[in-house]
Amino acid sequence: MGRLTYYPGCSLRHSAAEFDISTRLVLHKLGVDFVEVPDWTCCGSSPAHMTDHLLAQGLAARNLRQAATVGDEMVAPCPSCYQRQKDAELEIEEDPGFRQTVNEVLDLPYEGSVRVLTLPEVLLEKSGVEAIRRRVTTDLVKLRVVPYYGCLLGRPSSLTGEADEEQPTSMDRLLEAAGATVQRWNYKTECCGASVGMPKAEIHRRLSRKVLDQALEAGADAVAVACPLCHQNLDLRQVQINAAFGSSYSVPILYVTQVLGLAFGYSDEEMLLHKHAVDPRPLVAKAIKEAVAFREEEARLASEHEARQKMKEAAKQDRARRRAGRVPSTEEGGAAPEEAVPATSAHDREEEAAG
Amino acid sequence: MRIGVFVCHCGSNIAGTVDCHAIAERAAELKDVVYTEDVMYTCSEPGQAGIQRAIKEKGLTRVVVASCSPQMHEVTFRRCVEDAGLNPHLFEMANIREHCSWIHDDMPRATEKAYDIIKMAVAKVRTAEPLFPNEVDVNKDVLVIGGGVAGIQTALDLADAGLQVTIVERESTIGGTMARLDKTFPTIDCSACILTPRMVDAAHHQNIAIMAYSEVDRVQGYVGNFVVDIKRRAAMVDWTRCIGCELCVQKCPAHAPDRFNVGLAESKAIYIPFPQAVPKRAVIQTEYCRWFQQGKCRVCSRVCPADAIDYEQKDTYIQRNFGAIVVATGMDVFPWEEYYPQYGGGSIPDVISGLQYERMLNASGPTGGHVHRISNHEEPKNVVFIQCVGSRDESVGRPYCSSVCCMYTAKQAILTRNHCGPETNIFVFYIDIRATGKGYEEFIKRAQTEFNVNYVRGRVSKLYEEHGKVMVRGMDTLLGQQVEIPADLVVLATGTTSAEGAPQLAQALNISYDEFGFFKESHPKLRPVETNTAGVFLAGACQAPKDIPTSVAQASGTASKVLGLLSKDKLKTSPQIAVVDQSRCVSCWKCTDVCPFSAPEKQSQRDGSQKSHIIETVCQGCGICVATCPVNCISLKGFTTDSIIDQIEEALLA
Amino acid sequence: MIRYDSEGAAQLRDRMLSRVKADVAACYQCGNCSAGCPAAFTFDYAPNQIMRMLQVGMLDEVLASSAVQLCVQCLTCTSRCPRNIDIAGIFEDLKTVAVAKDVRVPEDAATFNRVFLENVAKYGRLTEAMMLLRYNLMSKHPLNDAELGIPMLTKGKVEVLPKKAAGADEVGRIYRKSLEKARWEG
Amino acid sequence: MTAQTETRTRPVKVIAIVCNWCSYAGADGAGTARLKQPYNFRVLRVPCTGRIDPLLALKAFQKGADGVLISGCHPGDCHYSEGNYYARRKFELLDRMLPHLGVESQRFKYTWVSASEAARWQSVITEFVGHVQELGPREGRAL
Repeated sequence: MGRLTYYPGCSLRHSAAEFDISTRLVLHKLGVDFVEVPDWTCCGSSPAHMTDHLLAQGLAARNLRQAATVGDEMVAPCPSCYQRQKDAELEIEEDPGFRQTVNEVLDLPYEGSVRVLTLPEVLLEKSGVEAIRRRVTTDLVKLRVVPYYGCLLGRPSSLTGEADEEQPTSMDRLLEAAGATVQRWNYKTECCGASVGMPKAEIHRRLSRKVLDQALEAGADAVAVACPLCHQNLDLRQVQINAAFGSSYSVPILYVTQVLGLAFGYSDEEMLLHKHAVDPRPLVAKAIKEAVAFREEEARLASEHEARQKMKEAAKQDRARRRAGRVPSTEEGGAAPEEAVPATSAHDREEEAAG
Repeated sequence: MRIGVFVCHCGSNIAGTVDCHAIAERAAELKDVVYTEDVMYTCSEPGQAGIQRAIKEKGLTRVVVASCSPQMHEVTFRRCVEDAGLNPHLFEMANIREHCSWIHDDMPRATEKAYDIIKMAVAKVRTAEPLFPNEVDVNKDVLVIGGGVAGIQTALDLADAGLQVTIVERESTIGGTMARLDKTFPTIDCSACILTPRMVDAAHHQNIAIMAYSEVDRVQGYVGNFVVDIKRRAAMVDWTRCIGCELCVQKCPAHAPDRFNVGLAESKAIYIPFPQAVPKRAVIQTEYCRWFQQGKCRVCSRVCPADAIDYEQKDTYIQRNFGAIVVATGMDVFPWEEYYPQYGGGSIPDVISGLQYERMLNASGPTGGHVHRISNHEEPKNVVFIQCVGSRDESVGRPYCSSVCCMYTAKQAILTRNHCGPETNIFVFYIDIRATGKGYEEFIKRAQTEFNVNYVRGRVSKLYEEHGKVMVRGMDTLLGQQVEIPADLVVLATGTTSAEGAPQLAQALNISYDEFGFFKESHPKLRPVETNTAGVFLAGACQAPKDIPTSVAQASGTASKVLGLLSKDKLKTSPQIAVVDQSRCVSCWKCTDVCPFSAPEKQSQRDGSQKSHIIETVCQGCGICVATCPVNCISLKGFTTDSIIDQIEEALLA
Repeated sequence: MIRYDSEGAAQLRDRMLSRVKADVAACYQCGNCSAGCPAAFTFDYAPNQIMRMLQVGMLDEVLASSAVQLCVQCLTCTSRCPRNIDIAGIFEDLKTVAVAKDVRVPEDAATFNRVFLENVAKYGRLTEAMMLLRYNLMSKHPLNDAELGIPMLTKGKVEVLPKKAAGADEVGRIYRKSLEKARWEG
Repeated sequence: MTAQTETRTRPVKVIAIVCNWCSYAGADGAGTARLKQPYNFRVLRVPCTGRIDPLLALKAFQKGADGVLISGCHPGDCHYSEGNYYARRKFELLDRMLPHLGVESQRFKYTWVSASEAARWQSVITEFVGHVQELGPREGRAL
């Protein structure tokens, strides 16, 4: 027991396969051991919990039960799946009576206590910022991203382990550890329209557009997400947004695990970048190229600076030597406070003298 | 022994759930009880007269009144029986209101419980002994902690009445929050014009000593005889020499955030908060000073014409005696940045607190009274005020109303109109407008009509930057519509919170405070300026958020209470104190170890041995020594072990 | 003009207290929930108005409103409520009430939920393509996501032939048992 | 109903010994706010929890109490500076000793309720009386 189980969920099997693959590769690279939940089924999000409470908890509890056969923790990268299963976990843990009610609709009862975790939680807890930093091989300093948490990665903070609902930081820390340049922005936790986007397209178009707009305003080249639904609304539906508003957004939307994977040296193909509607490959290639040039320039400046410092040091020693030859040492005590008087005061005095 | 029991109906407060008549009749069966009666209102004049009549006519030697909490009327009834010739400690109260009728619905069960409570009181009064108070001399000097407008007012009132007053102020100048305000509502008169003369009066008054940059460190003693240790913080400037010429401030090369201007401007490491400071003395903020941080500079020392700079200065402690203490430590502004990330948490430059805006409006403030955006210094076109930031908000742990924000926002909105002219749009997001003071509602109306301030009913959910503006996403609940305003400047009506360190001060003074750090008055209606510790009084916003008129009114009320206390030359001490049976004392001195007041002393006996003796005027009657004495030779008058056991027995008797 | 239904209001309040641990009586109508709601622009009633309607017992009107159905469950309202009321939780519960009571909810949302859940009940896992197709056919605007379908197909994001997952039969049973229970108890 | 089941189900008797400054005032506040509480407890007022000899609690059990609650000021808030600290030391010892005397330790509780915590008083007393009621009346008072 004690193993971490992995619940991909329906979206990661197909429409968000790149999230699935990149997550598995990144966890593997970081040495985080995991096993897929055997015979997992859909968590029911979101129609189930808006239809019937018991249905929702029953669907989630089945997966918890399946996970309990091989482990005692479960990571669900998709925040919707996470939220459903976490909610069931908590209600079943807190209320033995409810566990019984749920077990009545299951074929086999769930008697375990599996702890459900978010993907950022797993990456930060089981691996950590330092471990990530150590494995970075590709410099992404010129990839300017904004972390987009959406609704469910930050809220409610009691569930997700974020210190603040309005300013979650887990993705920021992961992206910074991967070496990307993280821009500060205002839309970390604003909604993209979620699955209501399907029945009411107007909502997601307007909300997702605003997210893209704010990302660009913040100076980002790409948006990093950790939610298949957010990805679908922002990436796949970017054409719809452009069609509806006559805009011409072309903002690559990357999964946070893809950014980590790229930093770890995985190729575009391995990270399935070609699966995105807005092709991020040109941007990634450009960022990597710029980073190389930037580091070269940085090294050049540093060596120049060092050379200048050396020259200064040499000149100073030279002066000191010459002075030691000429000036008696007693006067040095009087000179020291002079040096301490700041430039402004010295300047004032000069002016007075001039006047 | 002849005990009389009086059961109070308290109108329907008790009689609504307790059958007062029945228990009065039943109480007559209790041992030693010779007279019972149920009365509509025992505390009323006829009620008290009835008790006195019964004492005389029925020859009562002890009295029990079953009514409300002793904290409400114990004093009243003790005086009543005393006037009828009984010792006031041969009286006991049975609390059948707060502890019975008000917390129950079922009459038979509540009645049964009330009867038990009466039985316990009868058992207690049966073992009671007459007690007689001692008298102690009273020190007539008063300590006022906090030199804001409330502290100044109390100090002036007391000093005018002839008492010696010491104001201890934590900052380097008195003046408090009011000194930072630009104008005051609802008159829009200049805050400094009202306050600074009072500050100067306090400074020049022959009966007032101001100890600025000082803190109360420890309080010992009791009413009439407090012993207070005061810490004088090291200012690194010898204030006996400093003349407040500000030359050091001008020449100091090290910059520091200007606390007086709430970070809107920079000040220097050597600091005088504002030109009218009282006392006007410089302080080195060592965390910013080059000499203290880097070991270089000493510019202030060189330029000071009075040779006042003293880098070696240390905190000093002095001890003073006082007869009464007035706490007037005021309030702080709610630290909104920590609690409202949805408003940018302090990262959006054009979102400022109400107090910052106050400084911006002020002609001698950092912008010279010019209203402009922090980000680009342009005059704002859209100014948005958001009320209830840190008030009425349980999600940030502040469920209470800060009581001043509605009015100061209206004032600031009016001043914005004056400063920026008719072109500027002014919006105020509010939930409710609380304008209960004299002339306040009229003031709000003027803001809405005369000054064309657009009041929007609703709260703001989020502030964020977009295209150089601060986007305000709010709700107009009256229209049922979401609204978005591209604002240039957003002013948060930041609420009030208790002053930093308030709980620590309360603990030093042994006074109660609520979960938010506001000090608790003795009774919300009847004893609003007293505390539960005799001789310690409250004035101003340290008790609850208050505006200036209310603070000043309360401060004068407090002064009158202090004068009442100190008009006597001697004070009677409570006779409910501990007493040692020296014949059984084994001289282990455990009592001297545990007593918080050093009341037990070693008293030499004729045989040369030493036994414990409790100094009557020092003992506060807590009884810690009683429970600690290994041979049970100490007893607490009024709360003897026998009387407690008797009560337990009565309560448990079927 | 309306008449207040005090009894209905009390029942509603109790329901929300026991099911969601949220007290609708605590709402003081500041409007913060509405101000921050990303979907409110499509609602017939703003969230704070729904809260008010609950306070006075207007359950039928609430259930018939588009607001309850169009709530995206982003939890912004809950997270910022100054009285710590779980407004999103209330909305979620109201959705289930609407389903249980068979109240006519906007066709789009009802269809979407039904198609989704039936798909899951059949295959155990959601087969997105089948679901989208059926949904768009049933909601009578088959071209709604046409622009979407093409990139999905070309990007290899769709499973063309759905397969039944190993636990599918149990999921079908969970679906039927829960709804049956709800129907009996509702 | 037999006599025996009657004893087992009769309401328990709880003695609450509280300090004058904090918990008594807190209970007063609960009354003023009309916060409903159980019937079967009786309040005894002393100046300070520091005055309460643990033997008084034992005495209460001996005299037939089914539960004893002691409540004073919060740590640091004692009207007499440190009475509640002395009380805490004594009652922690008593707490450990009670089971050896045949009294379940759940029948005794030492807590703090400040003068402003009316609601806390209500929940403390309601929960405590509830727990004692769950245990039922004490039978065969060995103590």
